[in-house]
Amino acid sequence: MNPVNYLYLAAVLFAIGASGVLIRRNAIVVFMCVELMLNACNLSLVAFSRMHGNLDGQILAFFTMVVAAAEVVVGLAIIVTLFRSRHSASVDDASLMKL
Amino acid sequence: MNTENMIALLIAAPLLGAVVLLCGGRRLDRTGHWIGTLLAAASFVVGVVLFTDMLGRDAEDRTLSQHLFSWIPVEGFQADVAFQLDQLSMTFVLLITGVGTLIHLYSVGYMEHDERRRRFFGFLNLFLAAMLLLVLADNYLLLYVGWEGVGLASYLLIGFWQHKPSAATAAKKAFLVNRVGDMGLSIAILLMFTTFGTFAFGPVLSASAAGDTSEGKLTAIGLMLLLAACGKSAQVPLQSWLGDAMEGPTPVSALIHAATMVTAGVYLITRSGAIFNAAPDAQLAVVVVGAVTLLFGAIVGCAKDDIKKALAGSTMSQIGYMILATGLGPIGYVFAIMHLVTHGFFKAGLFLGAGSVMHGMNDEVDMRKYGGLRKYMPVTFATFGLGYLAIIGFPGLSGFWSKDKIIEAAFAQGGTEGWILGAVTLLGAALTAYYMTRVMLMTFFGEKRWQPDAEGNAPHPHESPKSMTIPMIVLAFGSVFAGGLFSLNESFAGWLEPVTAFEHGHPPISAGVIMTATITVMVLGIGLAYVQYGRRPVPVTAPRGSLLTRAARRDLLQDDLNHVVLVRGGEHLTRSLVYVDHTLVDGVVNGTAASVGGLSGRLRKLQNGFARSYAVSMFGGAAVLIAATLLMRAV
Amino acid sequence: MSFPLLTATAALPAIGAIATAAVPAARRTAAKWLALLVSLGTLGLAAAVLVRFEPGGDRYQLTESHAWIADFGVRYELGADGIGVALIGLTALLIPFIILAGWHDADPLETKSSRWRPTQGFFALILMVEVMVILSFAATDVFLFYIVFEAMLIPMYFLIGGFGDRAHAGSDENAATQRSYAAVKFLLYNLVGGLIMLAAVIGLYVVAGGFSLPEIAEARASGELTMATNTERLLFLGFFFAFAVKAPLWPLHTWLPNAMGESTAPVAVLITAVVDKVGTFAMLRFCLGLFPEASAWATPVVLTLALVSIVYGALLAVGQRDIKRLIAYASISHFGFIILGIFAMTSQGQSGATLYMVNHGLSTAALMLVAGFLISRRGSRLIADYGGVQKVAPVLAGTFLVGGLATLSLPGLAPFVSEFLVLVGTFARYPVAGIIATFGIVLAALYTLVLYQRTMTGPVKQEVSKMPDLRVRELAVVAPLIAALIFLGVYPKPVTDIVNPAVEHTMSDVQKTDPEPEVEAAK
Amino acid sequence: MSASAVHSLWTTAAEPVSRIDAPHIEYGQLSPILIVVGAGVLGILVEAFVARRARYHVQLFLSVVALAAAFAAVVGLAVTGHGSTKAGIVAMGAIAVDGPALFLQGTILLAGLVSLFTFAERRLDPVAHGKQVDSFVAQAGAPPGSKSEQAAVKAGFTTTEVFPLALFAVAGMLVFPAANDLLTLFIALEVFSLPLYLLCALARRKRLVSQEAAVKYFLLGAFSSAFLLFGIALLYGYAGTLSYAGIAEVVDGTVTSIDPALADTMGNDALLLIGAAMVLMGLLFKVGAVPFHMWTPDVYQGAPTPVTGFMAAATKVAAFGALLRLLYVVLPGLSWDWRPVLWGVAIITMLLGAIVAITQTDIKRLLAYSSIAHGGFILAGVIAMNEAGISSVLFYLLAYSFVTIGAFSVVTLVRDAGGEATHLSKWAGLGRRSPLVAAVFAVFLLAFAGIPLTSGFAGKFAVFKAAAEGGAGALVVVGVISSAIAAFFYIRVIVLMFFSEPRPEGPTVAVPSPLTMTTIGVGVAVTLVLGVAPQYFLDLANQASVFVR
Repeated sequence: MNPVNYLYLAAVLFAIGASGVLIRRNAIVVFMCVELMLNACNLSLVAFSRMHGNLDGQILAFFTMVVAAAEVVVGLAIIVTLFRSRHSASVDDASLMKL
Repeated sequence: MNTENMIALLIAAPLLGAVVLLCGGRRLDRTGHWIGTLLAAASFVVGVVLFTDMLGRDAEDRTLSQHLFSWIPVEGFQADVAFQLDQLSMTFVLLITGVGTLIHLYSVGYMEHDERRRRFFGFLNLFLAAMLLLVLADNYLLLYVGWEGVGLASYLLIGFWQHKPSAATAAKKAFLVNRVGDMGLSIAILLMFTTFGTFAFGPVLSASAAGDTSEGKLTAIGLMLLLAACGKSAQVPLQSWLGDAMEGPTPVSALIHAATMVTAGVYLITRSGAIFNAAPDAQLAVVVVGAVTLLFGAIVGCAKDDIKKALAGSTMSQIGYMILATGLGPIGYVFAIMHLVTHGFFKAGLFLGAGSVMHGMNDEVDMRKYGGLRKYMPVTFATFGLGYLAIIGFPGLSGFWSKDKIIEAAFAQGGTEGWILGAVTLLGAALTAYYMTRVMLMTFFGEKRWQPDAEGNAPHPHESPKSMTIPMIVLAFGSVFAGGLFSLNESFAGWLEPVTAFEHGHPPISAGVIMTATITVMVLGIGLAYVQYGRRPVPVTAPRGSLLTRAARRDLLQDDLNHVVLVRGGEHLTRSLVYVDHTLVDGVVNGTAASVGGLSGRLRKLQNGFARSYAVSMFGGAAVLIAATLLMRAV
Repeated sequence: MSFPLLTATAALPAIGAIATAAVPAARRTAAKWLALLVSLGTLGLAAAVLVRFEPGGDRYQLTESHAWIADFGVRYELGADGIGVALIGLTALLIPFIILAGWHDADPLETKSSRWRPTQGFFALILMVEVMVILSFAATDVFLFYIVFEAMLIPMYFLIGGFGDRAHAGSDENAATQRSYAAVKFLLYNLVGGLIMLAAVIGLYVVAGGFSLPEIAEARASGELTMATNTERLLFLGFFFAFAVKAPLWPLHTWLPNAMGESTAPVAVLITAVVDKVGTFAMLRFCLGLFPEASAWATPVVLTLALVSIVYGALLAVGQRDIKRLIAYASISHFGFIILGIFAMTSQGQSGATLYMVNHGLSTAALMLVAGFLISRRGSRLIADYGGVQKVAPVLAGTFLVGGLATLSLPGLAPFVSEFLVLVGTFARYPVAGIIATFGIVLAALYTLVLYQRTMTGPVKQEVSKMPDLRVRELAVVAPLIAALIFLGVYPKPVTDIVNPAVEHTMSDVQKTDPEPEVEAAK
Repeated sequence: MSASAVHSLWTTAAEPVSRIDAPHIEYGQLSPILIVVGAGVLGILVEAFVARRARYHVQLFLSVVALAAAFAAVVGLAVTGHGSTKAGIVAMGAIAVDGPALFLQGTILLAGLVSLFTFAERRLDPVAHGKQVDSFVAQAGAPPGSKSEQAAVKAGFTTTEVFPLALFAVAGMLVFPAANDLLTLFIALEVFSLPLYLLCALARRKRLVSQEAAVKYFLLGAFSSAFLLFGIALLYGYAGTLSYAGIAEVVDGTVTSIDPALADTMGNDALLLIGAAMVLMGLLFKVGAVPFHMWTPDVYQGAPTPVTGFMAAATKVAAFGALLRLLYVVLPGLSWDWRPVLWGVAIITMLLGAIVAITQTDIKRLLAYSSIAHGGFILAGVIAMNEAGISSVLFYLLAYSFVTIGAFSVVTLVRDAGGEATHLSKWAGLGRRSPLVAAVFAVFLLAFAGIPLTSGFAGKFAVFKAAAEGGAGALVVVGVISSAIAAFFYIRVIVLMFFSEPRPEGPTVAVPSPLTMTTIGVGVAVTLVLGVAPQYFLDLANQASVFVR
């Protein structure tokens, strides 16, 4: 199958993730959408890696997973504290600071 | 000591007096007036010494000059503090210092009860210094200094009684109107500099006599000088200040606004004769101004009930004679100056007389409240009477000689112009006779019309102290004999000729006819006045009078015109400009600031606190970034 | 390397400022005396500069040059030409009087927290301004000039905003807002001007690769350095704008009335008599020195604006109700004359303009300081609140009158000489402009005399009836100024001798020669 | 770990592996980074094993020593010419040690050091239950106002984790500008971002705001890094390599061997352009350039002020460093494409930052917007595309970071009952109440405004000069205009402090410990020195203005 299709898929996933970030209110979901975007990146990286026949992309993909994991840790920590103090994980409720 | 170096002394003496008196402080209050008088006298003495010395020389090298120091040395521009004393200046020096000294003396008595007398004498000395600088300067710029100096002195003296708003206003008005004239003088100097590269009398006059430059330039210079003269000498259209200037103490009116300062314009034109001779158009303008003012002043003089204002009108008119004469060129200069000197005597005398009268009448100035004073102040009556005869040109007295010559010269102009001018001057003579007789009758003859003044104490007219009468007497002598003396085989003309040049005018009709005509019109004037004011009693409150009279009382409405046009208009202009400055000029800036602020307010709304909208902006930004990058490649 | 006299002249007040600021709160009077002595010392150094300066010698004398920021092509270069020397002299001369006149202006009304030391700050700031001004008159490095030109704003700003005139209309609150508005307006106007100049300075660096004024002028003259016409014009505009704001030139003038109106009289004098001179001075030295062609190109416009300033300023002065604002507008009119003289491009005009800077400094100082004394007595700036002062305080009135007469440039007083020179210089090349300018003479008389009449003459107002006459300190301020005015009016030669050579240099910079008179009359 | 190395492994894996040749690591040149990371790790151990009482002091000592040592190492490298003559790529192509890298690392380390002092400040907050407390929450997990929080406060807990977190952040920042391939770039980005997210959430007062800031920062940060990563992917797809040099070669078309795969992606400039744009966006987000700036005000306001200062200074330095390297090393061949875009970004950044700041009422938000505007100024220098551009940006970053840290640490001093009094109205008349503090803050404001004789002016001049020389005169004009606008609000604050009467219920100025005093002192000193005699540092920046490829 033409490797370019993987790229299209990756682009679509990325777009979905991005739109999710823009649309969804729940911080957790928003964050998951970000993760989706990262995975889209991974997909494209791997695809390119295969096209070019070298491993750099795949290595970076691994790193990305690690980073994503780390982000989950940090992110969840923050979101949970927010939730515990506000009893809501909606990003829109967190708008004390404006203007 | 070398006489040339004494010129500076003329100015130094009164200047010293001014400095001492003005900076001296209270400790001089009791002696100040004598110091001032002495220094004025000293200046006069120096003048006499120089005069005798000058008589000792023969005509060509009578011009002395003294160079003190280089004043404004700038690349391509040389202004020196240097003096030139020739016959013309000499005449003025004697007049100024002589009359000045007398009036200092007079003021000692007149200002006796004024607590600011010391300052008064300081100002008087300052005036003398400035006036002498004016007539002794050897270049126009230095003359300009004196010119404005006398303006300042007159400002200070007119407004001497500053607690009277009217006085303060009059002083301001005088200075401002004069400034307009000064503008003319400064522009004239600018023109001279660009034309001749200098403004010293010698080179400028010689060059313009030699016709080195176009007549147009000279005409321009001449007109500007005329403007200056109009300002200083209260000639139409800048005459309006003189009447108000009578707010000043009477000695001031006598010295500054009758005898000396107001004649500075005549001096200026005579001094610049070479320029005017080469610019007939300018001369014509001079003549016209003179003629108009001559009549204007006379008419105003006829209508005023305030004795000083009446005399002021007469001053205007008399100076009109002089200006007219200077406009006639070499046939006129001499007589202009001659009339100037005689006028200096009798008009000063008249004013002092008026002052004496006021002194006796609780400073009442309205002639309708005088009457029958001749018994009560004989000396004043006598001296005033002589001055009166002199000014109306009673045969044999000073005024007769000088004025008659001017009338002749006017006729001598020839052609219609000559006839017109002659007629005007004759008419002026008639009017002079009329209004002076009116003053005389209303003041000294008829029954008493005295009124108690504001405080309600009735006047007790009495003769003034010696310090006042003596100067009056001296001046009376001058007004009787000076004219005759000058006319003895044209001694005066001969004396001035080297400076101003002199040629005999040839009137179309014989001098005798003119003389008789003069005398007849004079008699007519007197008669008319007698009929109106001598035969029937004078009403205490002025009758409504004819339209002309009412207009004349208001200075022929010329003042009202100024008021409407300049004062009102000016006020509106400045007010609107203040508004413009605040709203427009300032507004633009503040407006920009405000609009930036508003923009800021609107933009900050974008920061609405919602993380997702931030994300949107990022996303949009990214899209734009990408699009732009691709676009860059596309184009 | 000889003794760095110019640096010393600037350094002494700098040290003095720090010392004054350091004086403890309680020792207020000590701080005043310290400041006064320092300013007098500076005056001494300035006198030394005047003595050491040889009018006939090189264009820039007492030069100093040290490496500073090589990366920006900036050197610490000082050097005085006649114009700079004259203005340094003026500055050093005026500051002591300003300090003396402001002796009590900064006394704290009530004892604030012990750390708040307004008095010390006031005098320290004045000295700081002196430092900057002197440096800006002495700097021959464009960048150095720019730096002091801008840095000057900060102390000025605090002087205006921090020590407002206590005699104000309305409540304290209102006054405070008015004052800070004035201060901010002053700062923003000049800052914007300065920033636009900064752009031009950078442009100059790109074009010329350095900032040394003599070198650039040299290079331009020898043709090594050529500027594209448009570049030069843009750079000129950048510089000129800043100077026109500072000067100030219509229509960039509106900050001046506010600043002068709200600040104390001595500070107002500092603004108009000292600081603003930097603007006109810089036009003469930098605009003409760096961009002769562009200056010639801009001349018509500049002259027009100058004429507008003259007439407009005078007319607005007539329309003012506030004594200090009136004087401010009068100054605007006078700055019009100065700029007119500079851009008339004749030696009389430029000598006149330089002389005018000095004389205007003296005359405004005299008038404004006396006005300050008057205002401090009655506690009001409104002309309408006065009347008949002359009767109760004759000396005050007399000095006020002399100041006024100087302002309307009466012959015999210093300003006349300069004003007439400007007129001559302008008229020689632009007759119409010259004639329009002479209208300023009449208007000047109008606003001055109206001011005098309304405040000093007439019946004595009840509020002023108890007004004391000038005190010794105040007389000590005014008398020397008046003496100077009279002396320079009668004998300006000392100043002209210093100025003339510098002016000739400038004339050669702009490659202009005076128009010849039509007739070479026998001199 | 570079790509080629791994590639060789992949191809040779068929045969039995006798030995793995270990990657060659230049520990000397990497020592600054390693020291900081090591200290960070130690810090974790300290948290684990040292008694709570002692932790604060141990952590403080450890991190200060670490940063100082790292800085010493940087200086050592610099003087031994690793910045100029011996500059080179280390760690098998992962990291470049050259002038800019060292200069920026030095700056970051110093900034980190002084802001660490403000982290450790314990005298400002009133003593809680007999224990001095710093500006960080007692127990991050406990919800605001809850029983557990009170208990934690009572027990006198302190979040000493901030020190290792800060160290990790610093470590990431050290790598960021030195990263020499996109992989390292991405990792470094995350390494310094994640600790910052956490630090933002740890304010002792106003916790809700703090947490909100953290969430916003985190989500938007993650969002942007996703873009960055996708950009990286595309660039990799275009060039077939992650190393800067390699990509640059492909972009310039000077690549040595073109295999078929490379050939058909190389032709596809869309990959390159879109990728570049997205990577740029990721960096511009960190820089806080419009329109990626919107997190800045909220995060700056919400985060604990010491953290704000640290972030504002160090993040900008690191991010601009990375941006410089990317643009000057990887994409110079593409400058015709990205320069116009950055022009636009710079212009709106300068203007919008300045304009919006005018109407701010919170001092921290005000400084945030001013930092946006300054980002615009620096971008102008970046665009210059010449050595002067690099050196001027380096200098500007040095100057700016100290002014910022100083300003924010002054903000920590002005306090009322609710903690820091950041609302501008509360600052009224500060100059009357405590002239010294007000004067110091005024100095910083004037430096921000770019008044001569302050570092701000020198920096601005350098940047604008470079831009003008680089033919971006228009940018200079816009910059001048926006500095004029900016001047307005700096002056507004000064007016407020000095010319308006103090409020009776106004805030008090806490007297800090020597720590904060040092920070502020250093800030003022650097501000003035760089303003009056910048030549030495300009020379440093000039020598450091060459990138290795």
